[in-house]
Amino acid sequence: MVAYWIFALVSLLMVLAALVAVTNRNLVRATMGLVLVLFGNAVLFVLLEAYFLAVAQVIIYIGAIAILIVFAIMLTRHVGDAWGPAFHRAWAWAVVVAGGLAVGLLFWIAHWPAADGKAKSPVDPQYTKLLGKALVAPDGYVIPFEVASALLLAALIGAIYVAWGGRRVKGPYPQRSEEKEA
Amino acid sequence: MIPLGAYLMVSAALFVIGAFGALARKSAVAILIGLELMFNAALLNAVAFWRYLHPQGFDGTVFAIVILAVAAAEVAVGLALFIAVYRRFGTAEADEIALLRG
Amino acid sequence: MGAFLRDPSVLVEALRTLFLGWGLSPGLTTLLLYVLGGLVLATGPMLWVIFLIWFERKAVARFQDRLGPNRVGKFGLLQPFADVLKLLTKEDIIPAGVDPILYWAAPILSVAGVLLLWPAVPLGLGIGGNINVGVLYLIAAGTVGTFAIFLAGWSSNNKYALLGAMRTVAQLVSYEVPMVLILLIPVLLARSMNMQDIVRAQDVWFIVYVPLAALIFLIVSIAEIGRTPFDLLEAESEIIAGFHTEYSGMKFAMFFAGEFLHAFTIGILTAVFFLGGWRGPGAETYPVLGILYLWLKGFLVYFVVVWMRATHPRIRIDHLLNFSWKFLTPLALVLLVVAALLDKVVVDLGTWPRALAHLVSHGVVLAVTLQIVRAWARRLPRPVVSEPRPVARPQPQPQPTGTGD
Amino acid sequence: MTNELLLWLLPLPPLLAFALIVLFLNKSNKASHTVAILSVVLSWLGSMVLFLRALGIGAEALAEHPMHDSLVWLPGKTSLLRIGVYLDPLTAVTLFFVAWTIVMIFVYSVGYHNYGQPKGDHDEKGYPPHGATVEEHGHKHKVPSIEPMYARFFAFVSLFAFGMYLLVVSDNLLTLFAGWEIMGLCSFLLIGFWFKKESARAAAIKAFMTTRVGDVFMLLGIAYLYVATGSLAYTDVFNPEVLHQLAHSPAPVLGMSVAGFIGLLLFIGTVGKSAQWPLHVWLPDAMEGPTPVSAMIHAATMVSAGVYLIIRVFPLLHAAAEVPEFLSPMPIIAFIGAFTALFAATIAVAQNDIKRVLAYSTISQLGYMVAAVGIGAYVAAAFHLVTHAFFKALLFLGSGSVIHGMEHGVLHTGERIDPQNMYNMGGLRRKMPITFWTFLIGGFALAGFPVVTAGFWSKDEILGEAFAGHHMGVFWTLAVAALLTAFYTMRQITLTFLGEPRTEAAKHAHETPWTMTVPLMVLSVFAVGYGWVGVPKYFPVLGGLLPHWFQEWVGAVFHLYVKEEQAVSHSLVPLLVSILVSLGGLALGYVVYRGVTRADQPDPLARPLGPIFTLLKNKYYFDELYAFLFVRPAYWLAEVFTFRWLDRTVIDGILHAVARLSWNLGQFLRNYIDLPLINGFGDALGEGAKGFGRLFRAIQSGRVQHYMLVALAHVVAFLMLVYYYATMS
Repeated sequence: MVAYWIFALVSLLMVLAALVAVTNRNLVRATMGLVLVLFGNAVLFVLLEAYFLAVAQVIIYIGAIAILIVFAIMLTRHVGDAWGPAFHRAWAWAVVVAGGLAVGLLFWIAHWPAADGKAKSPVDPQYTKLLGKALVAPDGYVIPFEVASALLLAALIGAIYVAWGGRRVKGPYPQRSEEKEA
Repeated sequence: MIPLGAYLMVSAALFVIGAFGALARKSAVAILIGLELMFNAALLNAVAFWRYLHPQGFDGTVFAIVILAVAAAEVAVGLALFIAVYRRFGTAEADEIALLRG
Repeated sequence: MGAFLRDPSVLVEALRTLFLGWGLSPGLTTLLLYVLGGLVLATGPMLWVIFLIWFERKAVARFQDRLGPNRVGKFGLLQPFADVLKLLTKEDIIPAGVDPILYWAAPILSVAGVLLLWPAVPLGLGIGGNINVGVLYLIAAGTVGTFAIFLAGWSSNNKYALLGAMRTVAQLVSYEVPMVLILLIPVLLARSMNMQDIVRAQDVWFIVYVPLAALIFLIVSIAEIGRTPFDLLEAESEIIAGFHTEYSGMKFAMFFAGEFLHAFTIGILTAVFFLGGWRGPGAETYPVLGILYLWLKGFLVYFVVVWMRATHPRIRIDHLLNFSWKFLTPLALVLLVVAALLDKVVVDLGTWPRALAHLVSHGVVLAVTLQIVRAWARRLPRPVVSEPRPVARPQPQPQPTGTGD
Repeated sequence: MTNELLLWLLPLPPLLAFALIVLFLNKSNKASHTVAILSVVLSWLGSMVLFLRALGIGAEALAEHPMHDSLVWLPGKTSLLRIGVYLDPLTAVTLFFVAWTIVMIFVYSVGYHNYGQPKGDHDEKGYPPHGATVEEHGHKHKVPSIEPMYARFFAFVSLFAFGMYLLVVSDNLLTLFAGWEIMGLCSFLLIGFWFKKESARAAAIKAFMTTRVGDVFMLLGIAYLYVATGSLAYTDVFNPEVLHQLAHSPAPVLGMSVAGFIGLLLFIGTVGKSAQWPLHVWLPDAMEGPTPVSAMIHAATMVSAGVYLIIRVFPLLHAAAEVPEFLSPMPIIAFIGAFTALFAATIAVAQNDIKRVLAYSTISQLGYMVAAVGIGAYVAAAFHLVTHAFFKALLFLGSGSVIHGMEHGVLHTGERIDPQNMYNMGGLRRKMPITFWTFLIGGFALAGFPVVTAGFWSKDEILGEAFAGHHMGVFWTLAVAALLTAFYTMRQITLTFLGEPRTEAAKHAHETPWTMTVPLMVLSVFAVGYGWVGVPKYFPVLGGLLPHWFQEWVGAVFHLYVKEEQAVSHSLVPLLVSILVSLGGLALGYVVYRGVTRADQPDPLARPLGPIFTLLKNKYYFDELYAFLFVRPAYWLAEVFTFRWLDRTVIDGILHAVARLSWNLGQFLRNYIDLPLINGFGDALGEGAKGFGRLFRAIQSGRVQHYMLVALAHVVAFLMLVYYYATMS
């Protein structure tokens, strides 16, 4: 019973926070909305008995990703300031497409027979340990795991490389070549 | 126990909101935030499916871990691009950056 | 009473029967007990902070050859209460242009971030934290504090606050890396992330196994809480008071209390990871005794922290970051790898040989590190305090050609 | 180390060497080649250990229980896509020759790229080295200079070796394909190694594109196989039950069974990689790369990979051929192989470039192997694959040595001649004795010189199998091709080494350094010796004395699938024919070309009608007889029929006709439709086009979100559609 209430509360909070995250003009506040959603997600993970993932979610998303976003906002002057509209001109189209997506998804979930299913079996209390072993077992998931780490390394190096160089060009746009000639 | 569909609904809501954010926001960072919401929805889905359909296996969890890694990589590269773009153009509004305009 | 000393959980059971007797449902009772436990766990440390503040003021005063608070109450013991009273009655100033929600949320989060660490701490055998992924939880909870500081700085609408917040975030993020790496060493030695297991594995304190790791953990922890010599987040000579420049009254007090509590928590964590936690003579039989031991050990470390605060100057920001990325992180990595490889070999040797092997490995690592640092330091250009400035040198005078006298 | 672990490790050293050279060592030539050679020596060592261990296990046991180990690659719901390593007798012999040739080629490359020579005067990256001026004893002269992209070469070639090892040890078609593609990439990089040469660039692109055609079909075959069986591992797919099922279910096209169709698709991959007609065009052009590359591609690795693949999937082909209701792919394979063998041999006769002759000869020899597979003689094909790898590597490296020697002479004399043209050589046997003798051995092996050379045994076996299986068309085609092979080989040897030097450069040619000659000597040992492990049983006298190892060894692999044919009474006809054509061809070649004495002399075969008179004065009426009886028709076939008529007139004609047609069409359109239209409605049309452009320009807004929006909208629509159909049906 308590779990129901927690779930209902947290998911409501998450949806509201998500709305804040996508609508608030102020980027830092939007990020805070995101953080709330991420945190709510961690709570849902706990409800789903995925404790390891819940903690990993907090560490990686809140501890790393959200901080990174905030940092990027801070590093770029004026970006964090709230001015101008939050959406571009064609935002109505986005509403249409997202709405279509929502209708489709809800329809799908509502008509899916397994959607109101109960869990088949309880989670092994030793699950985290087994997961750790499966992640590095040669016959388990070591290759996806290593690929993920290689991806992270590549992303790290790439990010450093991309963010390192490049000087700011005077004026808002670089001139396009044809315009220069004209 | 909470039905699986409830988690899927939450996840769908997050996904749609995230998609809307990614599609409609002006700022590149806000787009990234939208993408993160979508990632989270996928993550929630993966974990919920794992818990309800196959709790003894590792596929769902490993999938979630991979999503986490991909999200981290995506944000790192995305923000690096964002900073590079900001340096180059002096703005980070996605709809103003249209070098490939036909 | 005796039963309570042997097994503190009888208290919980007694409460449970009491609540059930009132006619509450079992689920609600459990929830109530959780809330109650949380309250106790939150209130206890917060009250303890009051003593800590007095202690620190007193201790620092002694270090600086002063007397410290001595007017209010015996030895000035009631001074913190007076302070709190003063802060409570101050005018609650909210600067213009702040972001109201975040501005208010920041101090709360700051305290919550510290209190969140406590549920994972094993206070005694069977008392306190018993989280399966406890160490990971600690790291996760630590991020909340980072956010609090950042939010405080950003929402204050003040340049200095923002600068302080930026510094803080950079510092905290940097020092989190060696912290996580170092925390993995006790985890590795105990083969568990559960802090209760870590304590239980310390038949010999881990500080004997891995003294360097303990030292690094202490240093990194001090940086994490932003105390001297790493207190750049509130370097008053540069950025006034850093992130809490715009905070006053009770909100400021919360930051203040949070910081002190965090310092003490660091002491507790060091004790848990490296000083055997609640272990001590008789702690297995009377788990309540364990709390006392843990408190003592934590307090000892806290004293060291205070001591450092009183004796070290503040270091420069670039040195701070370099120290983390270029020294602590590689060293922590090396220690982790060495510990992992070595432990694989010596794990079956019995407690003392294993401890000795680790100790020797740390000796070797220390020697090599010092050698490397020495070699590196020799190649540094000597700092030139003042360049010889070009001055109007007297023109070489034509030599007197002996026409005089 | 366990066998499986060793197998896993086998491809890694070259990859590591590649990474090391690319990332760290590329500044140092010495470190680069040391690491590269060390890596392939390590792989070689592993291969030899594995080979010896495999020998210890024995053919039957190894074929029953191959060394096999695999890891999960992608966990899926029903089937696990696994990667793994696999060693059965076929892999073992392939590993053997791959390891040896690769090591030899690596060592050889050090010498070929002039390690230890000074830097060139005006060498630049992307051009072959032009030579350097050094001062010695007071006067200046030119010597070869070191390759400017020395380290890069070793990096590429290491990656290439990695690809080959990966291909050989993989236990499934997917990793095999990965290795296959890595080699494709490397061959592109290496053929275009001197990328500032227009011709090298063109050749690289040509090679890449042509093999791509085959690869696409091969990938289709792999995909089809996966769909049909749910696995790509050899152990799963070549299961008799699976094969039986595949062979008995019809494929949607061509009236083939699924097995046959997949086999055919995979075979098209082989056609591309092994340069079979009609995808052979890239291989001769691939000579633009450095010679070790030619050896690598044309002998040891890449082209062998195609034949290896088709031998590997032989059970599939065989199963398809067994079922009479469906069209069998085997005759197609046999036809293409035999046709290629003859076709390429005829072209080879008319070439003057020393490497080009070898290139066509390679195509022809690969045709032999393919034809052998096509008639079901996979053991013979494998045998010829191995022997050919050895002697063709030897020949290529030998030709490289010759060219190198000639370049030395060219630099010394400053003549402006082509160092690769055989007419500019002559008499090199005295200047380059080691190269000469090893080249002779390789050439004789290629020509199938009876009894002593490896080429004889393998070629003889193919001919014997063709004869025994009553594939008379294949038999005679291959016999004629063998004759031509012997002929052009001898032509090459005669023009290059025999006689007197025909240019100053040839007089000043030099023997090459030990790094180049030692590999030649090692390979020549194999070019002779490897034949002796596979002497057929029925061979008079020797058949009883010498082991019949190879046939038993490789034969054991497909024992399960291929019923051992009852002992056909082997006739001596194919044996006699093969001896005859080889000796005849060799004699012919020598006799025809020993008279070439000047560099500008026309080819004795190409002499137009006029100079016949002058020739008549010559005392070699014998020559003329041969020329008239065999050589001229052969030449005619090569030059006029195949080259001029088939290639130039028919194939090119069609192309030109198409081109002309489209050009004419274009003219017509322009003159009668376009121009009037423009005159009439030009402005309106232009405006209309502009309007349309403006309209559609909005699509390409350059905005990420716009694209995302459109993409997501499509996804949503598509999902709805899918859902609709999924629920309605």
